[in-house]
Amino acid sequence: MEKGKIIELYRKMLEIRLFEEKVFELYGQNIVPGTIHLYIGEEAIAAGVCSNLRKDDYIVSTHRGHGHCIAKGARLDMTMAEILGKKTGYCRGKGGSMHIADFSVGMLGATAVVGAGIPIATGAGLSIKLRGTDQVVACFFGDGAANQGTFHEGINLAAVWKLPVVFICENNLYAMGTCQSQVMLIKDIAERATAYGIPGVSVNGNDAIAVYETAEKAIKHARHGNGPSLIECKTYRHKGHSRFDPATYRPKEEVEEWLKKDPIQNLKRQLLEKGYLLNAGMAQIEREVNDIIEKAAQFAIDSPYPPPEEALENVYA
Amino acid sequence: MEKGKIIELYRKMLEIRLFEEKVFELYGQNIVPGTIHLYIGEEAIAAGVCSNLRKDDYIVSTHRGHGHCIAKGARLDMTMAEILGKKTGYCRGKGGSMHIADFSVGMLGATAVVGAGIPIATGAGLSIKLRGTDQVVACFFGDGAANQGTFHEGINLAAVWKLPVVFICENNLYAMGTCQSQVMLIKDIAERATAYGIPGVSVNGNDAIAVYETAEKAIKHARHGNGPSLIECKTYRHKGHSRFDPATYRPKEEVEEWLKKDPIQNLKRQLLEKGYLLNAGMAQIEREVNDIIEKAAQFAIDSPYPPPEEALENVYA
Amino acid sequence: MSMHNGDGKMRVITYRDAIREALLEEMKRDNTVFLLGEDIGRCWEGAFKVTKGLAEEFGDERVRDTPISESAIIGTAVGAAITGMKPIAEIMFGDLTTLAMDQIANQAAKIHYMFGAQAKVPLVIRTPFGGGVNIAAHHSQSLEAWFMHIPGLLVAVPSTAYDAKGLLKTAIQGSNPIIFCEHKLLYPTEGPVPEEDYTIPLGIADIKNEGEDLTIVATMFMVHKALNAARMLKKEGLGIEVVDPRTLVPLDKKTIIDSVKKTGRLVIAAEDCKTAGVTAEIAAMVAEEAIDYLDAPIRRVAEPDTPIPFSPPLEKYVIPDERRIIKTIREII
Amino acid sequence: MSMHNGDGKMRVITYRDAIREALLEEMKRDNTVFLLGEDIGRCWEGAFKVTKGLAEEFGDERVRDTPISESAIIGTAVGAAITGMKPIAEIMFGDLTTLAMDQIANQAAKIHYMFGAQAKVPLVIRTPFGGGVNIAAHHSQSLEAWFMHIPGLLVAVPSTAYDAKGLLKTAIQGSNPIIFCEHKLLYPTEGPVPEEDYTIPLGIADIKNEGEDLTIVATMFMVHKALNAARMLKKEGLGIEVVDPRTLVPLDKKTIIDSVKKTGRLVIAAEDCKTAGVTAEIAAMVAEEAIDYLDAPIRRVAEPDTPIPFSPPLEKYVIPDERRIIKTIREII
Ligand SMILES: Cc1ncc(C[n+]2csc(CCOP(=O)(O)OP(=O)(O)O)c2C)c(N)n1
Ligand SMILES: Cc1ncc(C[n+]2csc(CCOP(=O)(O)OP(=O)(O)O)c2C)c(N)n1
Ligand SMILES: [Mg+2]
Ligand SMILES: [Mg+2]
Repeated sequence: MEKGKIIELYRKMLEIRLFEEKVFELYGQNIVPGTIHLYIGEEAIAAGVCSNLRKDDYIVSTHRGHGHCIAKGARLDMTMAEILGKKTGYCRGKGGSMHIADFSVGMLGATAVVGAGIPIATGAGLSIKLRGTDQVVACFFGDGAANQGTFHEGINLAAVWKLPVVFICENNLYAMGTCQSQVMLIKDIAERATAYGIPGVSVNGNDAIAVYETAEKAIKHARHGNGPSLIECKTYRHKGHSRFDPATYRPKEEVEEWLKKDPIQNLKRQLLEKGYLLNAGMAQIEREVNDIIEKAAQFAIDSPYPPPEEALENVYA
Repeated sequence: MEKGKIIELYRKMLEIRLFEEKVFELYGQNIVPGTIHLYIGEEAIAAGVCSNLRKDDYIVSTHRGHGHCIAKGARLDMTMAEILGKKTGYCRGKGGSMHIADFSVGMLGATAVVGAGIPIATGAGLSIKLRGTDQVVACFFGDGAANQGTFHEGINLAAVWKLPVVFICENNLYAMGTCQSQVMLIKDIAERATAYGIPGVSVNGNDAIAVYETAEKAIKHARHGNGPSLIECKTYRHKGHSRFDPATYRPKEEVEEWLKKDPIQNLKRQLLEKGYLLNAGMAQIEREVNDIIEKAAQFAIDSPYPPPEEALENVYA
Repeated sequence: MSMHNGDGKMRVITYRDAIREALLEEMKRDNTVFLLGEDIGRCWEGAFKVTKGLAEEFGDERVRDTPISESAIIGTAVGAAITGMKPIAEIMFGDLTTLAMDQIANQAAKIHYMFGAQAKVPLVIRTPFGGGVNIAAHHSQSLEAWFMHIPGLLVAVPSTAYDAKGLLKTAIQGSNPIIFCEHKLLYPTEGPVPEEDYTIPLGIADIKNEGEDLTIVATMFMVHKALNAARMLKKEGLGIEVVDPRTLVPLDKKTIIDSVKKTGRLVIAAEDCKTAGVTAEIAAMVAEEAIDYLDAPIRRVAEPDTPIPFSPPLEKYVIPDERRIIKTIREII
Repeated sequence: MSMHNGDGKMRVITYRDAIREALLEEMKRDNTVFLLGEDIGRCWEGAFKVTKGLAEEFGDERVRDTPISESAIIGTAVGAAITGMKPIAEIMFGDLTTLAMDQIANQAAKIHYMFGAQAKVPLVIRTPFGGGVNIAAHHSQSLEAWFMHIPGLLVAVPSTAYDAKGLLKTAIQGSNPIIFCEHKLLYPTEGPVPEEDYTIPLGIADIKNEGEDLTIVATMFMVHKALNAARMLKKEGLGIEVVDPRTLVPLDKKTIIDSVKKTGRLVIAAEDCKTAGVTAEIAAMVAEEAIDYLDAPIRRVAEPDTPIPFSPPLEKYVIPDERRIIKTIREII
């Protein structure tokens, strides 16, 4: 990976991190309605994967989707506005955090039903094949989603039809309070690729460059008409599952160990070591990112709620 | 396998074959309502598996379930009566061919929804575990069912909870007109066991002794508390999928090749070669089986239909 | 039977062929239209042979056989629909929509709304409902009411070849997800269908028989039973108006209410289970909006609340027929 | 609030605790009773903390955390139920029953019938419905009407701690599959619950407030809004009778009809989408069986036919409240 790309990757990850920290701060102020699933700790995956994608490529996201949005190029202000339920949000306030989408950058939407996005991604892949373009779909989902019937049906169908879809399992070891070993006997979810006759690979999801390079291969494979693959990214969420979850079900040592593997600190260290960035450059990026996030937050806060009657609009097209 | 057992196995298979031929004959006479899925050609599987089961063990069946019923020890007359929609049938005419059950011998029922029996079998396994008995469940389903979400969810759950369930995929290469290679990239469905961390094995489903021995191992494994396995039995149906299917989608040579592999002729040859049975013994068994099947058919034909108002009974227990 | 408005020629074809023609014409017209489903391709051509010849005509890429994966069939169709295609998904039996309810109700129907109108979901789901062929509880249900209860989804319930073709073409040309309910026993029924191109707008009921004395609102196969009942009662001098809504969402309330205003009596006949079924919504709507025009209680003709039994005399007993319609009419006339 | 008949002491506890007590008591009474569901065990104790402490009390074998496999949760429960156990399955959000509809509607509900009464399916499915907490279209629906439409399934819709405990105990002790609908906003609500053992039979409505002028049949959280409305209107001298059916299947038609006979006016209030919803069936039933006692049109208070939007002002707009109830009452009084 070349220097400029790595720096871009770093900036993207930082954007996600600081965005999520801002969301966290705002919900401390009680202005974020509903629940929230933060992506903190998993930034390398969305950023690493999406850095390989073109604007006309697609992604399909989950309940933990802010990072995917940002990585695919959605605007921070409209994303934040949606999370706050404002009229200026991507979905005019109708979707919120768990149902955010930006079709203008190929972000085909989050779904709050775990695993439901998988066959939808297959369908976007089919659409690409039928239209004869060389787009690619990246489909994100969690370890928990890998036990849904849709995982099986959706990936199998993409395999059989050789569709350009890269299935990315963000294995953060837990689905709410349920750890992976409670709900599957295998260690590497990538092994499930065997069942569909497609390539499967596990990668350190906290190593942005590793994610980038693994995704690069799979995306090329897909773009060249060789069909889908399954990439498992091992990672960890720094916070609880959702808004009020103290995540006490996770052993302290495990948490500490993983906090040390922070993907952003990781990449920062590498950038400094390789001399790609000096401390000053780092600081400047942080300032810039902080700045746009503050602006995004302010935009969201200042935006009006949609008028109530809009609830009745857009049921049908 | 000892001689007596093999002869019993042969008799069971013959029972199934002649029963199904009788069903075929009766529907030629237009007295079998609805549709029918014959088991002809696949007898070695039901018989081979169920010969290992105790009466208090369970099986879960499919739309192609007559063979399973008979192999588990259901009465031929009540089975035939149900298929004809008579009051004397196992389900008093409410279920018919696709929804037949005999709880008195542990036959927990057929379901006409492909794949739906899989988690139900898992549940029977859970029940065994919770009740602390050493029963076992055998769950039959087709190659087509292996692409249902329930296959994935049901087997995974049985694996995680180490339940005493043997999953038996009757791979007859087709699901209606759809051949296996159209809908999955792998050749051996047994490979899917890897995804759940359980043993998986493919066996010649037309070789009754091979099926018996493979099932024996898996059933012991389950009975001793070591959890589920997946057995794929490669087989072929001699007739079309259902009542009116001429099955012209199958290449002639393929059909011919498989007809040569008839599981009953196979076993008969072995019995004769080994001198376990002489031609006279064979003929006698055939006569006996023929006889009980004629009686069963006559019983079914002579039985009355249920009175119409019974349609309103048994909605709730 | 309402007449076609154009002045083109009519031919008599089956409901099955009418549907097939609609598929064929729309696939020709618009190459983003494609079909997917179990055994719809050249090997089987649909469990009810509706897609006969289409794989030959359009190739396996546009007439796609799928694995037995109902959830993935609809999910895949949703994904294709939001990215520029117009999928028509077949679920082999209506009873099996149960396996795809999340994709239908939570994804297909809600995406346009949830995402603030960023995406359209032009998706047609075709599926056969109904009993009468002795295939029992898992292959005989009528579940239209569930789909009426899903905001964002349209529901078509054609009863004739003419309606089937015209409504299906409208559905395919539309921008919304729609469940297109067919009835197993209707496939072989015949009716006049124009040779020329035509469509029928959604939400326009058709008065299949005019009458002054009582209104029957009937759907799907029950329309024909209602017409038979009307014919029989005509001999006694009773004028029964048979209103076929043709689509349940949108529902043509006005035509129904106008008919009730005229006759003062209402029977609603649908084949699904009575409780919380199709007949419930129509009865409730009239009780809310036109109760003052009623001269008698509303009556519903529907299946009793039982699964569909297998045995012919049992099945016959639960599926409402002309006798039950007539008996019900006599209760309030 | 109807009073408990026994003479034991009452305590005030939450709806959540009432449900938990029922689970606890029945698990103690009958060791074939067990729980399964996502995150119901010791790590999380239920998304709404209903199963708090139960894994500690009964162990992980009887309080089983499952993978995120809704279809397998219900299917597994069905398999256990037909082989001697009494499973209580939790589906974390009612919206996700869509993923298990085949197992619920085609297997659990039909097995007893299809197999000619050879097997019983004593299965309780607990799940929370309802909106009001800004978690949008996939976590806020009320789908009770779908379940009413499934023959073979029972449907409970408790609105108070007292009803929840008594009905749940009956459900667990019963022999049929039942969907036990809870409401997210009811969990923290408090009410009197006897200390001693009690059960409430299914199919007996409770008159939560007596009145002479108009009947409101309300369910779940809408019962409380109806009671508020009744209180407000009382100041104007209007007597509003609030009837809570408590179970939708079986439905206590008699109590509803008797109330309508008394008041002559009927409003039905439920939180689900209006079309083909809970209110439709109740309105239709009255229009069929008691129309002559009505002095005014029936009116339904329900959600408009939209998905549940996320943004607070939007969500507030679609979920029916006291103001809408009162406005609707005024339309017919
Ligand atoms: C089908 C379904 N079941 C349950 C839930 C409730 N739920 C929301 S997120 C979640 C855990 C998902 O875990 P995973 O897929 O690993 O993603 P993560 O939250 O760890 O990113 C659950 C159970 C849901 N939304 N959808
Ligand atoms: C879920 C579901 N989808 C579709 C059908 C229609 N159908 C009935 S049998 C069948 C093929 C089943 O194939 P397989 O599982 O291989 O069993 P086989 O018939 O070959 O024994 C299909 C598609 C169904 N009954 N259930
Ligand atoms: Mg996870
Ligand atoms: Mg097969």
